[in-house]
Amino acid sequence: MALVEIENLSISFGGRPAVRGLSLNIERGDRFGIIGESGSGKSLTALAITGLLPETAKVSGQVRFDGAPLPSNEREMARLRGKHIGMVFQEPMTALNPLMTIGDQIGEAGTLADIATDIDGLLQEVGLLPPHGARFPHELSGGQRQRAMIAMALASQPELMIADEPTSALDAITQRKVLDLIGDICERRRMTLIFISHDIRAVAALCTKVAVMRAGEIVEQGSINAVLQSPKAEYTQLLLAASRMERRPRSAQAREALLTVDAVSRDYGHGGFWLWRQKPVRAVDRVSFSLGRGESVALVGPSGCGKSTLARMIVGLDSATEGQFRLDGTLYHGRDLPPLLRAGVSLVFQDPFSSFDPRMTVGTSLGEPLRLLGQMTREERERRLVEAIASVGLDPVMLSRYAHEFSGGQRQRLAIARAMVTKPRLLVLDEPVSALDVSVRGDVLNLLARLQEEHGLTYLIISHDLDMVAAMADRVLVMEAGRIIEQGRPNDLFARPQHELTRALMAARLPDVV
Amino acid sequence: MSWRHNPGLVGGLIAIIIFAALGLTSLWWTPYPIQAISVADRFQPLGPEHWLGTDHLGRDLLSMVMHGILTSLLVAASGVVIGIGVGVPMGLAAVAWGGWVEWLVLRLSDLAFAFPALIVAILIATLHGPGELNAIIAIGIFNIPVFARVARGGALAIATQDYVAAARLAGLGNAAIAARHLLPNIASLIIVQGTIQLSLGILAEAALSYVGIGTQAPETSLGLMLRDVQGVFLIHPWLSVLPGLTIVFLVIALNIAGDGLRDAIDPRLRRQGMNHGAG
Amino acid sequence: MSLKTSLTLALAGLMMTSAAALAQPTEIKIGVAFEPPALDPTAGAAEAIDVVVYQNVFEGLVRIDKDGAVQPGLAESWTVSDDGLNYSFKLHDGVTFHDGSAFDAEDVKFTFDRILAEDSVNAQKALYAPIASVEVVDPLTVDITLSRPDGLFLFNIGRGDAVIVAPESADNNATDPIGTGPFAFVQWDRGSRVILEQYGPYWGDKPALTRASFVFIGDTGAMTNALLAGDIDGTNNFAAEALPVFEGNPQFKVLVGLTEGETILATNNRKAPFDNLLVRQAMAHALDREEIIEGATYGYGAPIGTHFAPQNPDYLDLTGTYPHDVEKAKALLAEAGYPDGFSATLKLPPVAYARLSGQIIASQFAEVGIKLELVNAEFAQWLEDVFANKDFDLTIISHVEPFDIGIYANPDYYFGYDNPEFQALNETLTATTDAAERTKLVQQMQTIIAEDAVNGYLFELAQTGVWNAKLEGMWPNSPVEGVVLRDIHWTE
Amino acid sequence: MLAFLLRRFAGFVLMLLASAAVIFLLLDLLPGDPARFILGINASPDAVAALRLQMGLDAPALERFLQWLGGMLGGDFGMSVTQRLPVAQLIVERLAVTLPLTILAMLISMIVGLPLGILAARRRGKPADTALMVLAQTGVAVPNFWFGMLLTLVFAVTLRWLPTGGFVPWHEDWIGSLRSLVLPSLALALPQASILARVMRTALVDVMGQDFIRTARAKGMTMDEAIWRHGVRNALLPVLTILGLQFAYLVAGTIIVENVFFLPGLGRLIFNAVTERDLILVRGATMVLVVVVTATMLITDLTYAWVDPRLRVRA
Repeated sequence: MALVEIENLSISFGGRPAVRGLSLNIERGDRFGIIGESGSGKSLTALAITGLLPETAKVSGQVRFDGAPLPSNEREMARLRGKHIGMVFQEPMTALNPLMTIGDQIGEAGTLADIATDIDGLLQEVGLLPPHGARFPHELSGGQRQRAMIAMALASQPELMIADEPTSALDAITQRKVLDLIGDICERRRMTLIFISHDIRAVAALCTKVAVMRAGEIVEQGSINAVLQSPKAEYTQLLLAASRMERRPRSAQAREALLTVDAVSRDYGHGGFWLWRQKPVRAVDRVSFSLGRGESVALVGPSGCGKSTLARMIVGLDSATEGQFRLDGTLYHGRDLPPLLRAGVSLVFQDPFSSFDPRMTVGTSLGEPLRLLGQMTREERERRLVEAIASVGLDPVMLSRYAHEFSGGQRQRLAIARAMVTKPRLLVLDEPVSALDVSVRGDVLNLLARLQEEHGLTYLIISHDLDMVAAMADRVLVMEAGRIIEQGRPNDLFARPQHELTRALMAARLPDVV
Repeated sequence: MSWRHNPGLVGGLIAIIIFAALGLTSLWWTPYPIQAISVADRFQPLGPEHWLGTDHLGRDLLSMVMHGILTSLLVAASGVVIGIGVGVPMGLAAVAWGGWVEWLVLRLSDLAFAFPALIVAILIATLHGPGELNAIIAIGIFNIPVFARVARGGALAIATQDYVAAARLAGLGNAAIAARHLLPNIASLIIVQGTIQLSLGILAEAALSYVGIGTQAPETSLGLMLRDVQGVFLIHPWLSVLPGLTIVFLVIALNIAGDGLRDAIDPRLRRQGMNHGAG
Repeated sequence: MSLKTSLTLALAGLMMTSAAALAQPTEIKIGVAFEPPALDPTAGAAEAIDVVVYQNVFEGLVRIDKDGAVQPGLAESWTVSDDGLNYSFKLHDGVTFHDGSAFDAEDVKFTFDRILAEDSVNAQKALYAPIASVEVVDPLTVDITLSRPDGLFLFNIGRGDAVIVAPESADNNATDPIGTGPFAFVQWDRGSRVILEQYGPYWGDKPALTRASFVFIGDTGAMTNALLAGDIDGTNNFAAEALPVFEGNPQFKVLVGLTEGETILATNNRKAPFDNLLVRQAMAHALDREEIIEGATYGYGAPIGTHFAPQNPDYLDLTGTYPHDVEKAKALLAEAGYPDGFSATLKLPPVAYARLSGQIIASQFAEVGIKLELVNAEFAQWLEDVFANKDFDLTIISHVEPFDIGIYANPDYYFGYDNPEFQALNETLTATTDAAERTKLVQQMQTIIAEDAVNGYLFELAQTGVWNAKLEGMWPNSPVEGVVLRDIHWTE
Repeated sequence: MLAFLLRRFAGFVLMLLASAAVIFLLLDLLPGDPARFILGINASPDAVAALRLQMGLDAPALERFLQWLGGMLGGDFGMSVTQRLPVAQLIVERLAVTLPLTILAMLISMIVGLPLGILAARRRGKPADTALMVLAQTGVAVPNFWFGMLLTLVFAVTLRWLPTGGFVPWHEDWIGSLRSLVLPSLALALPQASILARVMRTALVDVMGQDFIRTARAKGMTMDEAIWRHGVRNALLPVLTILGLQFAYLVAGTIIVENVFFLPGLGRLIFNAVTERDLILVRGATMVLVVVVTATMLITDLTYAWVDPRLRVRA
């Protein structure tokens, strides 16, 4: 008998269906992956199993756990969850009560399931130390918090663990470690796992079975090998294709330098009165490198390594404490970048949702950087906007619309259009595709490659996605704790990583799906 | 944000419009001139001649209430205008410039918070003599730090958005960023806070006039009407009940409209927030 | 649930326990509108001081009775020389201050020397200016010599400003008043009440009351509630507007009398257009006294046509001098050169009768074309503007000093009336002691200022007391400021 | 933590200094002569001049400011010119009414407001919620002096359960003192309770939407258990800020209710002192009020840091 049986499940909100006629069996011992993009209904399905759907949801169909239909009584349902199901959520910061220690929160889970909890033991099982139990969530790192969440889920010794995007808020190295931890624990405790993710490679690495969801329906399900090796549904094929990045052939000839970074450092003083001022934190530490014209250079490193700070200084949003930059022969320190040179440097932000002012039309937003070029006639301005939006493959009529009318992929194209409107020579790309659904990432990367070719652009790509870096970059700089610790051509570097961090990054890479 | 889904906003707004219309009409027309005193006609009951009766000086109560609503709304609104006019630029400047500007704005608003509004009103009343202007200034001063904080809080959240960074990249200065990006995006917050402060202002005006340092005769306001007849409360309770209930309904209408506005605006903000952590 | 129940019980208990604290038949709680700033009547003008202490805690050589007549006080008798310049007072024997110290002639001399001293802060110092010397003849005899005859001298030394204080305690009287009266000061809960208790060794007749509290209630509504709920037993002057609450109620009695307060529309005679007699006459015709009295005092005030108390036997009814006549007023204005009227400000102190009269007068003046802008001021501000700087057009105030027609002889007084004829009459009057002669002079003076329409004469302020029906002995009129407890007692 | 405390305290002292300067400047600008006020309309100029001298009104401003500051440090607020008593004593007497009144009103508003807010949040969108929020809307909208009048009419005039006003000193009859504070604190508490109920509801509704409540439910709690064990404490954080503001507001806001119930509180003391131009008393009392308000803010901040571990480490 299957542990979880879902029969013809439909969920809708205010008449709008979110999950439609979904049926699914999860056997004991399965590691069941559910793949889908945002809004596909995969998380709602998991919530339906645990009876945690929002009150406003309308549900039909049936869910059986261990052969019995889910109890309708709230208290019984709650106790069932507590005893038999452990859950791990995406964002461990908000999923933990900020006012309670980790140990108390784990202990509470045990108490609710009437199990004497060995908190220290659980902490050790998930790779934490007993002293961590006395800490509050904000005193732990993201990875540690997610481990604490897992410990909490294990406290009731559940038969089923549901992990909902447990790693997408974590950086690459931690992500891999947490995935491995979940895999190990399920193995050891013979726990059934439902793993929900948008990352097909994470599912491939962890699961034995998989269901692919799209727009509230399952388009394909089966054993992981069967689905991945011979995908039947078109959508599955698309997902698989998008997860493989083709390496673009690049010529690697020596080029004249466009931007030189010369021993740049950035210190942050922590605010406060002069008497209580704390020792400054050095975010970027004497970094030097240069970018050749037409070159694509990637800056990789774990979060907090200083790569974003460096990018912000290069584009003129922040100033260096020491050292200087030289762009096309002109010296600057950051914010003092003169307007005309600013026009030659653009930044594409990671999050396409927050990079447009919701109160402005796309045209106004796109036209904003044009002021850097001085006075301009209306016609000239109009021409530039049309040119820019056309160059990213969008229709100029969209200029009069507002950003919220566009999808994530379209917005990122618009962001690129805004970056292109001043005809810059250097584009800084801050995680240009990581906030996008997998299926559109490839398009955006293709667009970037095309633009580079057409306009002879120089790219500085900030990323932690080694596959993307390998596909796009001529040269890779690896950063840790404010310093560049290693650099080289991607193939060389990935084949023979010298530095410990680089090796860790390589190790954390999920295997390619065949 | 359909109107049908927000009956509070609609009802509140309609009520406010009716109140405001009554008040504004009193500028051109009231059933009787409010300064026409006719002691012989005092304490008339409700009737065809005086729909809501007359007060202790024989003035027509309907006319008084109409004009009182106008005064109360004007005083409260002027206080809000002062609060927004000074507070919002302060809050925006704190965010756009940061550093010592922010420190100064925060300390100034702390200082203003430290002085209870009523005490400020009493002191101003002794400086300038009691009157509407005094009530407006006192309420305005009280509003400044409120709006400064709301503006700063809202703008802080906006300032971390990438489009603000994009604007900086486009060469916009602090003032331009505050005006083009911060202000329009906190406008809804300010409007919501404005309705709240408006209703507080009406209560404050009533309280100030009640202790005798607000509106002065021969002008009239709802608070002054309450003060004038407090001695005859037991004999002619209607004279207290009428302005009292008018205040209650006016404030409720404003609060309901404010809540409705917040509900209308909030989901959008919340959706934005959710999109943020898109997963 | 149980918490709620026990809370309710606790609250109910709290409410019940002292509901039975009924007033003893020898105790009284009197509500008064204003709290005195201090309790020394010789160093402040506030009426609230006299309300609490005059003739209760402090006594003068003579005392004013409820009809305004002079009666023996600490002086059991006195003689006056024929020229009216020498007064010899025989003092009561066996009088002690509340601190136990004895009262004698030295205290009298100290009191008057203190009033007249260079650094004196007595508000009515000018009244005692005629005193040339105070001599102690023996411990029970004092001679006072005047520099000029003063017809009002005896009345003046009976006022609160001239109560006898002791040198040992005078400096502390503001907070811890020590006098010779039938009641001794017990405590002052600031902001709340003053408590007096019968002084055992009092030299005169024992009062019926053993204990009296003056409770300060500024708000008319609150005062009404306190009376209805029995929290206070009475008040000497209650807002007329709320009197109907008590008028039909057998548990209460309403005492209607008059004060010494002539309420006038004070006019700045120095300033154009008010320096023009025609304008002042026009204003007098524009006033409708009946409506003002009805509107501002609910009919309790008495109309006056001059600056004199109607209850005084020497009063002359001059209300018909300038009867209410809008057409006449307009004609006079036109004749004065203001056919379209003019604009002026009316500065109002923070008292109900002034604020109400002001509104009504503004409405009445509007009919003849005079546009008044009402300016409400606080007391300190008003005193500064009107009295110190004489910066005003019109104002409304009640002159509560008894027999104060003499202020019209002072050209520097705030309303700036300068009439040599009147000034000469006043000289004569002060020097005259013969009653009939005085009456003639005073009536002449009344007529002059009435015809000159120096100020708008509105009404004599009423005193409307509300008391428990079982109380007797309260003064209906108020010839001097004060709530005299001496005769008040409970019946039954 | 120590650095945090020190920094907050330094800010507190700085704020008080700035406030003192503002108060002093403001009051020096007030027109109206206190000496003349005391002596009344018929006083001679001599007497007024003599009293001015006696009250020390003629010294230079800076000297008087420094003297005042120095005096306050030693607990000496000067002498009231009208009442001729130490200002400190007068203020302490009034605080004995205002502070208990404020605290009582706060307690009532918390006891009433918070549970109702929780209830409304739990029944969100249901009739109980709607009814409670309509009640809260009305409560906020009723002017408290007006409500006080109605309360007196019912409980004091008609039922005679409680006094109409006035205050019995604590040392005489503390039950009587409490009785005289019941109606005024109810009048004060109504709008505050309504505000608290609304804030509590909003805060709890926000918290209910947060991930950790879902986590708690995933652990095996019902919604009510999750709200009770995890939600309320988190929701109390924003409520705490409001409580601080309310206390500050109440301390000064009592003045109007003090008028209705003729209570000898600090607000009325200031109000009367201003009309009497007793500037020494006004500035002393205003300063105390500012100290109370600022101290409340400080305490709120510190409590916040104590309740919320996230703020504890930051310093």
